[in-house]
Amino acid sequence: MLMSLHLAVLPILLPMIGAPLAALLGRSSWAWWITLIISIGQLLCFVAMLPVVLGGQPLDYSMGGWAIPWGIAYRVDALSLFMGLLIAAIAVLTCVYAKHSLRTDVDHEKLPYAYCCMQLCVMGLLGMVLTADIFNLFVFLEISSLATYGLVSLGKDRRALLAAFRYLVTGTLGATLFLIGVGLAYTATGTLNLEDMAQKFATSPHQRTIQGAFAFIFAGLVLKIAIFPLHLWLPTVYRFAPSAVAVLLAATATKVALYVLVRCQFGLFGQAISASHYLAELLLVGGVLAMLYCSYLALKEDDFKGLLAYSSLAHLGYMLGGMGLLSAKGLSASLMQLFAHTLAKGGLFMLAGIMVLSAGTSKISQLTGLAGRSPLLFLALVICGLSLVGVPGTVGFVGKWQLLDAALTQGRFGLVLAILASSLMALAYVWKILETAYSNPQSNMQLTVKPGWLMPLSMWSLTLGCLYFGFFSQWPWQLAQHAATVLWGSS
Amino acid sequence: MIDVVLNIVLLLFLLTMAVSILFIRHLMAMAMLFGLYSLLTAALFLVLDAPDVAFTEAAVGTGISTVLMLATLAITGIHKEKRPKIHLPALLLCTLVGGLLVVISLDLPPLGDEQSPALQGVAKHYLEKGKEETGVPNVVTAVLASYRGFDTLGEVAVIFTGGVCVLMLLGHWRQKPSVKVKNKIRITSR
Amino acid sequence: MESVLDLVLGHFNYWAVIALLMIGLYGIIARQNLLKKLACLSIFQTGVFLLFISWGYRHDATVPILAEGFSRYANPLPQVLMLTAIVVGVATLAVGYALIVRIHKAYGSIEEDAILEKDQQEQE
Amino acid sequence: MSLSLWLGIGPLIPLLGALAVGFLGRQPNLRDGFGAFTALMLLLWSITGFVQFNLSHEALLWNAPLIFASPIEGIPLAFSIEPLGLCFALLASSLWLITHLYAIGYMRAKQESHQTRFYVAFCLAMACLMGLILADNLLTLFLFYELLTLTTYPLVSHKGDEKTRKNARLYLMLLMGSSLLLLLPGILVFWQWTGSLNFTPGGLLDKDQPGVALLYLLFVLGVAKAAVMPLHRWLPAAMVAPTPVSALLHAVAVVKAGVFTLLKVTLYLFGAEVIHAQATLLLWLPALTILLASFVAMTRDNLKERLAYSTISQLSYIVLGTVLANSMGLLGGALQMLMHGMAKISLFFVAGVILIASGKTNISELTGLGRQMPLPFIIFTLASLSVIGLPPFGGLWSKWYLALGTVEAGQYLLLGVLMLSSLLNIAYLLSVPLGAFRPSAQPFALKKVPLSCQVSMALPALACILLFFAAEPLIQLLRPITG
Repeated sequence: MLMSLHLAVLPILLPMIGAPLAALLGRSSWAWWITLIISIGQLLCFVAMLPVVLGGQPLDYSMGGWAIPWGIAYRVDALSLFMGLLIAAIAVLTCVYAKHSLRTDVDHEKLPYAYCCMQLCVMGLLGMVLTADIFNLFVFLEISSLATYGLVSLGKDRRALLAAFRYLVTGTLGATLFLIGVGLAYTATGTLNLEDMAQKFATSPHQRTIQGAFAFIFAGLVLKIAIFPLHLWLPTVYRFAPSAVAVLLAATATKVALYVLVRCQFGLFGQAISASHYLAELLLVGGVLAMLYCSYLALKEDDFKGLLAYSSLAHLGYMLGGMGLLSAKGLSASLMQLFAHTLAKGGLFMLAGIMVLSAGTSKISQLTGLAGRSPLLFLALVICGLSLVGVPGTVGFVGKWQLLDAALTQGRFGLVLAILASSLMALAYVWKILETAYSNPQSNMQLTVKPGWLMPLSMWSLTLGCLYFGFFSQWPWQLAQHAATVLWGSS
Repeated sequence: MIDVVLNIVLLLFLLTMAVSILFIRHLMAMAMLFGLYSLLTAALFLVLDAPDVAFTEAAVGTGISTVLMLATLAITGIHKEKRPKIHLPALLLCTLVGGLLVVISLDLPPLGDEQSPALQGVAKHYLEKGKEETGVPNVVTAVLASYRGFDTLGEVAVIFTGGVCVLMLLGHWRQKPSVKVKNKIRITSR
Repeated sequence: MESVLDLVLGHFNYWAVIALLMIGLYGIIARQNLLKKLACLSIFQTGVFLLFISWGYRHDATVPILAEGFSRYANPLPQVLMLTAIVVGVATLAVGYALIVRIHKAYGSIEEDAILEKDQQEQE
Repeated sequence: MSLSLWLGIGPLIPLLGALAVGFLGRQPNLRDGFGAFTALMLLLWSITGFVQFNLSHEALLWNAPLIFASPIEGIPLAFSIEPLGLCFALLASSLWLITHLYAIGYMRAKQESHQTRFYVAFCLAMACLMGLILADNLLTLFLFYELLTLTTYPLVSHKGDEKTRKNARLYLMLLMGSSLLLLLPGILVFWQWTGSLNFTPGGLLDKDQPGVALLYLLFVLGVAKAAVMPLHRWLPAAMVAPTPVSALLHAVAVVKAGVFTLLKVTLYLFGAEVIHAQATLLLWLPALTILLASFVAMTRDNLKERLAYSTISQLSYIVLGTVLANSMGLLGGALQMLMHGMAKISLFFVAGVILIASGKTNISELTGLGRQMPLPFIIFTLASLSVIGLPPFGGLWSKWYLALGTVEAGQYLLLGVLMLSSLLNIAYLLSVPLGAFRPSAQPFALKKVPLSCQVSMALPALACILLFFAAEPLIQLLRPITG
């Protein structure tokens, strides 16, 4: 009973114990076990909250027993549960993956600290998802960001350092812009609790301030999400970070920033932004540009991880497009797309890590003959790649279908065309990899290092997830719909 | 009235400092100016009735931050910046964002305004009930430690994270020859 | 005339802070020296702190420590928030400095364009 | 056997076959033997279906689809069977057995590499084809349509050299690109209009629904497997594949999957009447394709490429019949699916045998070869006559009903197109054996042709004659659905 009361904060409190333990015990194997146990614990928390939240009642928790809005409150509704489940599951898989992956990327003595940072990063992300207090959200944003700066800098290549530095500057700039927005919103309402704020927006005399608040929160988050054209920091970060870290970032970090944007735009400012139709157009145009231009960049890229990074940017465009439709259907399609992309991109980044480890290169042009040497790896590449394109039978198709359906329902033919064109380019760049891997080896590519069994295990769980949810998608789709109606009900 | 004058004077100083920091090319001098800048900020906080923030800024901003910057300079040993060029897009962006902010600021309640919603909201409760509910006369402390204690826990987590990151980056790790790394990979492949 | 003066006096804080913010922003984007970038980032952050504290200011009031004989206090909440934000900012700066030290070790320079040039050369 | 069991087994047979073939890769004899066994089982499966469900085809089992997944709310993935699919399944499975026998001889005689991969991909392609045939709704069909493209890619790019890879890329990009860019939005729009994608006799659309022709155009072009110009380029490109692949997949399975899709969409989603009333203008697309492809075929010297263009032309007959959408036209189209498949596979087999024996691929180099090895060219002649549509070959019936269809619709110009095309057929097909039987100066150095190739080459050509006399039961089977 006591446990069930504290379920909402447990995912945050667990790593607060686990992270220092992992760092202090000083043995990498212990640190790994701690991290694994903590992340499984977090996942179980979310699973345990599932029936309560799906029952229709959000789970509220007041820190220190102070009533809303005096204290900090936590709130788990369908949307936060959706994100939380996804992040916690990815965290478990990344942790499993990291055991071998990090060991080859990072010096032995630094490993406990790396695991500690991984826990902190996930803690920050979950905190952002669970909290109902906008300043608290900023604090957790900074925790996860700081941890990622450290993790990215662990990359083997020295270019990782500059990538981490640029990420730090951009990230901090984004967070500070967000903070300005928080301040403006506070001056207009006098409160920090999200729900309280949303109510006070309606009656506040300072409407221009509120619009300004949204503008700054939006700008800060756009930097964090890396929406085109503010995406420049992202590709190098994904390329040079240690493989396990790249997985974590690609699958969760930008998505959580997107979640915050969704939460703020629809949950918080929904009523206050009278000019929201301009905003919708902005999101749509931004999304379309991101889809087309970043897909084009991905086509030109020869580095596997770099290509995946650009493809991530293009897929963010899909999600933005869905948000820009300003409807429950569009939003749930966006969330479904987010789910699909997390599975596929997570799997692909894991695969990239295995490839870098065993083939010693991430250049696509040097992958010739992969299919012959390692047919299973190739099969996973095919499945995740096709999910990225949106071929039926994969979860990517489900996401794309819902998005297209929503866009067509609202007569947004431009968006439909852009999605289709971008899928075509996705097919081209995915096929560029597949074809190279499939063709007969000209150079003698050597797979000297075996990746062990933990790395393939986690990669395959995501890959099979792509397939499974491609055939049976009720579960995530219903949750996504539920989440979307939560926000649309409140605005 | 003296508040207002002091306030304006300090702000003008602050602006001068910021401009000098931007344009001075000697990095050591920049670090010094940076320390002064922080100190001025702390003074400004004091003028604006925020002693707790002023203390923290003086200790953390002026103290630790400047020391860290000097230490970085000492390690890198680079004391002179290359001649910078004028960055036109950045200038344009700054004008744009700045203009936007000025427009927004006109809608803001003026400094010290009694009617500002910020004073009516949660803050009112803290001032009126804070002592009664927490027993601490310093409302800032009361809010920090009690009402928003969880933020403070998060703050501790931030410091911890920063510490771990710095340790990872700068700790005296044994430098390993690349051969050993290969050995390690072999062990894992078994 | 009176009202213009009021407007200027009432908003001068905001405008000065906005100028600070823009100086910081310009430096972050335009300066190639990494240390300079961080310093400008710090200016930017400090600007935001000032903004918050200004929002909490109240005429003819005193510091928010409850005492006999005073009834008007400054808004404590922005101060609390900024206490947290200052610490967060310094933690970020510390990580940034550590990164600069490492970058200097790896490249021998802390000018961004010089570093990128070295990477280019290495690739060729 | 219960229906759902039968439905489930269909795609499973080749799927399990693929697994087994993959595992037996190190023992070529066992592997090939097992492949043949799989093909035989599939043939038995389709015959069972024919016998069991042919008798009760009025109710035609629409009520009992086998649902196996539900990716999207309201559209499950499900299998069911109807007469058209039954005919196609029978055709494909019987030809698979023959092709497999042919392939064993061909691949060994040419000493091709990666044979296991080849057979595995072949089995997988057949499994996808079975899934496509049994699809109960458009989404299921779309799924297997895409999978069929993917599984045939390794077969097309089998040789692995630069030219092959380039062609295979074109193959994939055109097929998948068109389906993602045209077919998918078509499906979506249909879904928006009707809220259902289930194949239903009589179709789902209202008769006066506006914009039908435009949507139908998306389908005609989007199903690029039907190779209607201008999206036909993939078919000649796919001819870089080994001959058995060109024969079964690119003369029968893949291309017929395309027209099969169109037929099903027309019959069961749009409704023949709606198409008949609204899409008359679209008739010129296949009509032009028929003529243009025939002209191009005449200019091609490479035998397989000429056959490919001939296929493009002949496929458009089926599309023509489909778009005509009157009972005669539809019947003609459905029959053409079978008749052309039988004849064309024979032609490709002959091309393969010529390649094995003499190493020649160009028609101009074949002069005199017919005197040294008459059998292949005799078979080529027989099959050509069936394609042209002369008695006593099965091809006559399809042409006959198509012609009736144009007359019924009052499109006499189209009738002229059909006649002209038949003349062109004669020119570009019969010129091959005619040239080969002319005397030549130098004798050819011939290699031995495996017996399995010779037999399997002859069988479909003989079947064409059989079909001329036994077309009646087929027509009876197809009548109820074509109206």
